[in-house]
Amino acid sequence: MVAVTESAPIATAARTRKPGSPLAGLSAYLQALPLFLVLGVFLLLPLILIAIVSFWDYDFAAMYPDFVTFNYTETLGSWVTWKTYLNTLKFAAIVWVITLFVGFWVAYFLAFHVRTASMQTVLFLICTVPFLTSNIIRMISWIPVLGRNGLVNSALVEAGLVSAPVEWLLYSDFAVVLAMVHLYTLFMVTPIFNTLMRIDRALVEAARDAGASSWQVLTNVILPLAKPGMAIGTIFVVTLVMADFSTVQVMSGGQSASVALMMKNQMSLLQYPAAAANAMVLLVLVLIMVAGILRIVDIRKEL
Amino acid sequence: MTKAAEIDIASVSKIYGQSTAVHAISLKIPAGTYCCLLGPSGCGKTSTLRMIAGHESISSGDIRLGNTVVTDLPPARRGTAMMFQSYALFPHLDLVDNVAFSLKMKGVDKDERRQKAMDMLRLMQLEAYATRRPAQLSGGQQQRVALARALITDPEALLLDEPLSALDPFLKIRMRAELKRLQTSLGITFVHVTHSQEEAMALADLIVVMNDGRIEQAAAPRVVFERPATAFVARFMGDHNVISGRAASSTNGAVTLDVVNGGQFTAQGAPIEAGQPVDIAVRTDRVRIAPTGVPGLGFTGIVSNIEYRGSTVKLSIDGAGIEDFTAILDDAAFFEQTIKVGDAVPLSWGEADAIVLGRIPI
Amino acid sequence: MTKAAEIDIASVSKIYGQSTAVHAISLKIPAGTYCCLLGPSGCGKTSTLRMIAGHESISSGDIRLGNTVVTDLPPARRGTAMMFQSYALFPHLDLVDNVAFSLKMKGVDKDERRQKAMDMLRLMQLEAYATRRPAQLSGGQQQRVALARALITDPEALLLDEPLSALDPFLKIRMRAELKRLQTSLGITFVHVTHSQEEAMALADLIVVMNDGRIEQAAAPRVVFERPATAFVARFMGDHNVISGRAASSTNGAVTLDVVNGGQFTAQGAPIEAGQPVDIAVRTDRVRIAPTGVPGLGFTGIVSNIEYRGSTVKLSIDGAGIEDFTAILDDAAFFEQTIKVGDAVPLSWGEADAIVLGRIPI
Amino acid sequence: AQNPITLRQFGTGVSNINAVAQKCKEDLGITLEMTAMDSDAAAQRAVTQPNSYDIADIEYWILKKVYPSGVIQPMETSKLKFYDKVVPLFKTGKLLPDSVIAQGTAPHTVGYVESKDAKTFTTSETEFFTMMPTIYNADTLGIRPDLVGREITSWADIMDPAFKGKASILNIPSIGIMDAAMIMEALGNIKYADKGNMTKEEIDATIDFLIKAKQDGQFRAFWKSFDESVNLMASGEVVIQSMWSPAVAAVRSRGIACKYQPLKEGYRSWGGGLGLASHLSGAQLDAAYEYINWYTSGWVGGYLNRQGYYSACMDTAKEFMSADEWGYWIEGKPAQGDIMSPEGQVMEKAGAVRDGGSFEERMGKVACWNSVMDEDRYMVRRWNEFIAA
Amino acid sequence: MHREPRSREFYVLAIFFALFVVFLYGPLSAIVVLSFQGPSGGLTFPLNGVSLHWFANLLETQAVGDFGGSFRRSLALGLMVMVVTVLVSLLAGLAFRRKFLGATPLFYLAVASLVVPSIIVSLGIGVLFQQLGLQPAWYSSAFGAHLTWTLPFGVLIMFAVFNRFSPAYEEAARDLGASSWQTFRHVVLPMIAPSLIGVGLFGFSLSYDEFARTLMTSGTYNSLPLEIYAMTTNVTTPVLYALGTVTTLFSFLVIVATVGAIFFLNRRRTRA
Ligand SMILES: Nc1ncnc2c1ncn2[C@@H]1O[C@H](COP(=O)(O)OP(=O)(O)OP(=O)(O)O)[C@@H](O)[C@H]1O
Ligand SMILES: Nc1ncnc2c1ncn2[C@@H]1O[C@H](COP(=O)(O)OP(=O)(O)OP(=O)(O)O)[C@@H](O)[C@H]1O
Ligand SMILES: NCCCCNCCCN
Ligand SMILES: [Mg+2]
Ligand SMILES: [Mg+2]
Repeated sequence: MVAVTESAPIATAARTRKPGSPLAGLSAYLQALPLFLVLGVFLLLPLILIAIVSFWDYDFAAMYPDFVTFNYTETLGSWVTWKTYLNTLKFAAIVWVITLFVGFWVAYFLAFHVRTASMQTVLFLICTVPFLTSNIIRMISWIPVLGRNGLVNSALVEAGLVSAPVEWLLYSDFAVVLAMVHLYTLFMVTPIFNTLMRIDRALVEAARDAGASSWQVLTNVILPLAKPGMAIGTIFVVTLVMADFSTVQVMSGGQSASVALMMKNQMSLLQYPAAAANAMVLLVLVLIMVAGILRIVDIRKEL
Repeated sequence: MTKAAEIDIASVSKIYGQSTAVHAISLKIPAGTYCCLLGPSGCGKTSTLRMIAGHESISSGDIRLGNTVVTDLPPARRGTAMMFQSYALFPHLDLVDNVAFSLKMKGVDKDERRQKAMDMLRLMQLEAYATRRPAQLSGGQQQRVALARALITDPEALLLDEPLSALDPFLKIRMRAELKRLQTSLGITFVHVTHSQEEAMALADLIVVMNDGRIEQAAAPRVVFERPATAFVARFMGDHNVISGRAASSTNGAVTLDVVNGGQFTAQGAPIEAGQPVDIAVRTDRVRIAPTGVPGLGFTGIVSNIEYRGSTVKLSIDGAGIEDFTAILDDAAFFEQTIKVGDAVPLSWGEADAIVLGRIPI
Repeated sequence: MTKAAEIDIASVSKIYGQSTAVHAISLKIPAGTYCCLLGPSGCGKTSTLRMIAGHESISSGDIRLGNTVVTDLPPARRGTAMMFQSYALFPHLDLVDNVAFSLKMKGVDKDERRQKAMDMLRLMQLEAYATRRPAQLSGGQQQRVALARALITDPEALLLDEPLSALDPFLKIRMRAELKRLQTSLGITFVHVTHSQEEAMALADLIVVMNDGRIEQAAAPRVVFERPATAFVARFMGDHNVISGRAASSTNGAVTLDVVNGGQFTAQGAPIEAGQPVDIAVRTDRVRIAPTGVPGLGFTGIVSNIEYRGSTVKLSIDGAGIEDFTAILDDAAFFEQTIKVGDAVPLSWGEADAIVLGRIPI
Repeated sequence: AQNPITLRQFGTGVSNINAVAQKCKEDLGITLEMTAMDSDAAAQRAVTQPNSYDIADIEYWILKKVYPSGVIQPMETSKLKFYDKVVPLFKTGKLLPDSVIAQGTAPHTVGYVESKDAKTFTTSETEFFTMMPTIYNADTLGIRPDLVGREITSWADIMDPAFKGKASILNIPSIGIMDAAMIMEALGNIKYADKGNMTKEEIDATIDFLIKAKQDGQFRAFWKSFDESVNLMASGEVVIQSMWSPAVAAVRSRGIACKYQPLKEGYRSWGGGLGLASHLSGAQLDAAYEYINWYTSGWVGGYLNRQGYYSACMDTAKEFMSADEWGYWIEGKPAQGDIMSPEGQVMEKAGAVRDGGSFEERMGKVACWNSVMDEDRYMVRRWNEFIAA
Repeated sequence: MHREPRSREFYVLAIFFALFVVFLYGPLSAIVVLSFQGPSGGLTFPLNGVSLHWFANLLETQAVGDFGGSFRRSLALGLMVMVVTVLVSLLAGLAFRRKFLGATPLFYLAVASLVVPSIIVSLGIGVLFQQLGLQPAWYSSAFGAHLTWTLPFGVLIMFAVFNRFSPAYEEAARDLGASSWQTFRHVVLPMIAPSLIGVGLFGFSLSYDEFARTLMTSGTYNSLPLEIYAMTTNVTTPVLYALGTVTTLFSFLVIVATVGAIFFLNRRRTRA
């Protein structure tokens, strides 16, 4: 509260700033300082350190300050890295497509087909509840559903649809993707819902008036205008998938790899410089992807 | 672009949940008419227009356009085009694409539709802005784009919901003239929603005054102005004083009424049973500052407000049981005398300037 | 509540980054005046008002209120109160707390400030709504709350930025009268920004017409109307035709001018060197349909548009090198004849109805 | 007893049991704060957050990585009351004097250092013990006898095409590689010079073999934690997999047939112990010794034995077990009465005989230990390739 | 009552939405069902008897781990993160309303904070503390790690809020004699309070369930997600599912209460 007391006076002074009042110029900096300090100490500094460590040497027991590049050459020179990155990107792409599809239609339904604001709120919250429970529990809760003798297989076998349990439901890429979609779809629904709610309903009528079918309204008006929301959702989902290790580990039954899982394995075996090099490569990749998305939408404006 | 359609609205109602926004209105708008729907906020103008356009379902009744009953047709198959209040231009498309939108929906190929859209933009003198987005245009330019977008569908009727309300007064008058010119040259039916009497008067061939979901009067502007059908219309049009009282006697096409705690007035109209409530209207611009010779055609009151209007001056006067009686005087005539707020002045008007108003059954 | 302050604006400019919104304007608004700042969109009205209020820094020049130079004072210490365009009522507070806000800021204790706020609400006939939130009020009621909130600070000057623009026309006229009445009874200085000529005429003691960051004319409404200082003012006020040409000869307080590819006209005014550009103004409501006896006081043109206005009719006429010349005719006079668009009509006006306009140096 | 001292211990859930802390409080008055974590987190915690714990409860193979970083201080054997009772396996690598020392990171190879601050291990017994051993066991294949449908006798059986998509091994590189090595040798694919310290070529051969098996769909999953192995087996996802003895018991306790299958090639073994954090000194250090001495004094040993693990001080543990329990768990005898779990549930009915027989039969047939090899970095890289393949 | 007919699109989408909800809740209901296993039931189907055994067991001390302690830590950490997120985001939101040198880099730093993979942040902070010889703990390093996750959300939300916040309200307050502090306290704060509550709840729930960023930063004691994760590696009983059921039920109740409160407030507002 103290921090607010000190800096709040300037909160509103934007238009009344007078030359010669040094505090006025200072206040924005004071207000921004806590954010900068937190991010500086807990994000910037650690990242710099990781960058440094990625050039250190190590053996099976410890790491040694040095300047070696083999962490990178080993990482980038191995087909495993490439394969893992491809695999991770594959997950990201598939999960992105599915969450975008599902997220869009769910948000679209809520925004355009649910008539009252209170019903919108209720339905949206219904979607939110599962996201407030432990991710780990949510993930492992798939196992009894998808297993060889799980709910789905029992039902399928009992219904006579298959003669033997379907094996690929669990411990497979399918399972990984399913769990990720389960975990991350809300991150797509929320921003898309927000942008859809801001679309002027008159635009839809104008389009109908111009002879657009429902489908044409969707493709020519709503989709283009929903782009900012989809972009923000994409940032969330893509970065979450790129950084995921536990879902891949658990749902693939250890049969599949992701970049973060590879990093985590290296970390578990105390190979920090290798993990750091991996981290830098992953970081650069993710930042490039996000920068690409940010070129398409100016999120500062679209918020 | 010369086809026009009559619009026939038969006992149309609009019910939202529990409340009725439009009460079984009936109205015929002849082909090629410039029709203005006029009325205070919430009276059902937009609802009516949107039912014609097909953006709102019709709760009961039927609407016919030309020879087709359009009650259940989707907007695009009605032969109408709508211009939205805030224009509803597509923010993600440039002007050409905005205007070409309906052609694209129809599957017209790209070159052809861009060609046609450019022609339309040229007509609206907007070709220089063809590649701009709507946000980069002024209000007046946006309006012309909205018009272009509506007209490219070659409609039989153009429906406009407060097309001028977002413009500044300067521009409003210019755009008004442009609208009228356009309607005359296209010859199609225009239905234009407004809550400005001035706008309706300036534009309309047919003014439809609505109140509380009902039509109070539908007539030519001159009729609405000179012979307002009801007290509401007279008051709403703003150029009449409405005096309410009870009929005292009726003779010779003239009715005499008593104002509670006030004077007695005479007005032209059909006989009314004594004791019945009656409203009369007195044209504000026919009131003179002069003692009346004929009783019932004037009174003396206290000036409560003076508003300068340029070529005229508006006086508000209280007296004879009437509050806020308005007299519009020519500026020259007014400034010849020296009238101040608080002065007592004699007012009078001619026999033909006071008429009896009707009441609509509810 | 009777103190009022003169507002003295001396060479005040407002510069936003690279662009100058207000160009060194000077203006004295006498104490107790109802002053309207009038002008087209973007001309600098709001910037000027906000500099007076203290919500915008003054780039150069000084502003004095009464005897105090307020240039560097914060808003609350200037003795002004501001009413915002969309009212800016605090949505989280009920009416009493909205109105009592400034007292609370001053540390007035709860009972006393609620008492005073209730008095103020009573004055505005809003006491019944005291516990409502602003969102639960109509536009007109909100406006009165905003007024109450501003007036409770007991200001020497009340500053209003387009206070009526959000209201429907019906309400606009009522609230206009209320504002005027209030100003008269309080006796304090009002500075009211509008872009409606009608509003300014109706309300102001002093109209300040601005254009492009400069003052074109500051005078009483009648002067602005009858003797517009510049072509811009004449055009903007809308009741004059402006005819531009080059001076041919000057005699006897009358100037004769030639219109390019058109006729020759005469107007009252100081002599002007032959060949110099000159603008004259002809009052639209003084134009008659009749051949002129005196050369230079009329022409014959083609009717391009007819707009019905109730008690008057507006004709647009092209001819003699002039486009869109306007004539306002009395309805009775108009309907006696049968004039249609496309007809050629002779127009004429009196000697006193045409005046030479000035030009402001830029 | 009232003791103001608090000791913070971390480790995997295998041995970070609340009952131990409770009993410790009762017996010593020392407050033991235990944090259980998965094995990956435990390794990282040990090295990167040395101040966050007082007692490290870790495995010997990870100690090989942890100790050189200086976060663990050697303990003086003289202060360890039951040092003499420690099973010789931890001192010499031999259970019995004539046993062959198994390959891999055998506990005794990382058990001793020369001095208080030595960073390297010695090969023979000294007065400085890196960790006090507490828990160990021999792992083998677990099977679902009802579902495998045939006799299982060799590590090679896990590769039987009949079990395609129903087999599993561990996904902790240092452990999984040893499973793989056992399988490779059993299949006769290779003869390692020292499978606990493979050459790059041997690593390549092993991983390539695993990759091929994986791509052929032999494996259903790779497990990393106790529960996963239990669930895989109990749900029938897998019918044959590398398994721990208590995990087999956990499956059985649900009424599902599961066998801890002794194999002719022998077992893959592991061991864990308690290490002292470097920062410990003074009263804290004394308390830590006191705690470790209490830990090895028998009560905990009995508890661990009863779970199906083995205590490092068998003699002390024996005093805390009934004759029947001792007979069943350690001597491989048929149970006289019902065998109860430490929590008091019936684990085995009277008459049951423990799979794999007695302690000596099991621990006497250890073929290798979980290992950290010289080529650890290379091996881990290749292991990642296997997982990614 | 006059009802508008629904389009076919509505029904198709309503079914899609319903399926989505089933998808969301399906596995959760599986663990809810499984949490009612009999005493000898396992983590997978089929059910082995029906009982409340595992709920009772949840209240007892487990063989390993400490639900209670880790729950209290996560609760405390969540609350700390909540408070700091609200304060720091609010201040940053206020700062970003004006131009200042470095505003854009700081904004993108916040965005970066959102997109940098959690495990990297965790590793970085872990290594940082190690190199500095600092003691990591849930209330220091993990706290900071969580803030790098919650602050970007907070800042983005405040950005959105102030994008739509009309300065006219503040000017009106200043005009009425309010000091800057009074303007903030009596006008800005109450008006943005709902958003601040939103930021707070968001911060809390993000922190409360954060796993990856706590992994290398939690110090001696586990947070609840770490504890649950550790438990999953050792506990093979449905007590885990009982925990899942209870936490789901808990958040469901919180949401129902919130919705109820919103309805109640709306009703009162419209009646007033
Ligand atoms: N979607 C709706 N649901 C419920 N009531 C509605 C809806 N739309 C309009 N109404 C109500 O119907 C009545 C008529 O509304 P309508 O919009 O037609 O009025 P209007 O004459 O266009 O008013 P304005 O001049 O304010 O635009 C109003 O009382 C309005 O509140
Ligand atoms: N904060 C600002 N920064 C930059 N330019 C501004 C700013 N505010 C106003 N301007 C510019 O200054 C000029 C005058 O603006 P101002 O708002 O005073 O006009 P106005 O007469 O009130 O117009 P309107 O009738 O549209 O309200 C305009 O060109 C406007 O674009
Ligand atoms: N399991 C984490 C829950 C946190 C809430 N997430 C909501 C995300 C919406 N963008
Ligand atoms: Mg409307
Ligand atoms: Mg303005």
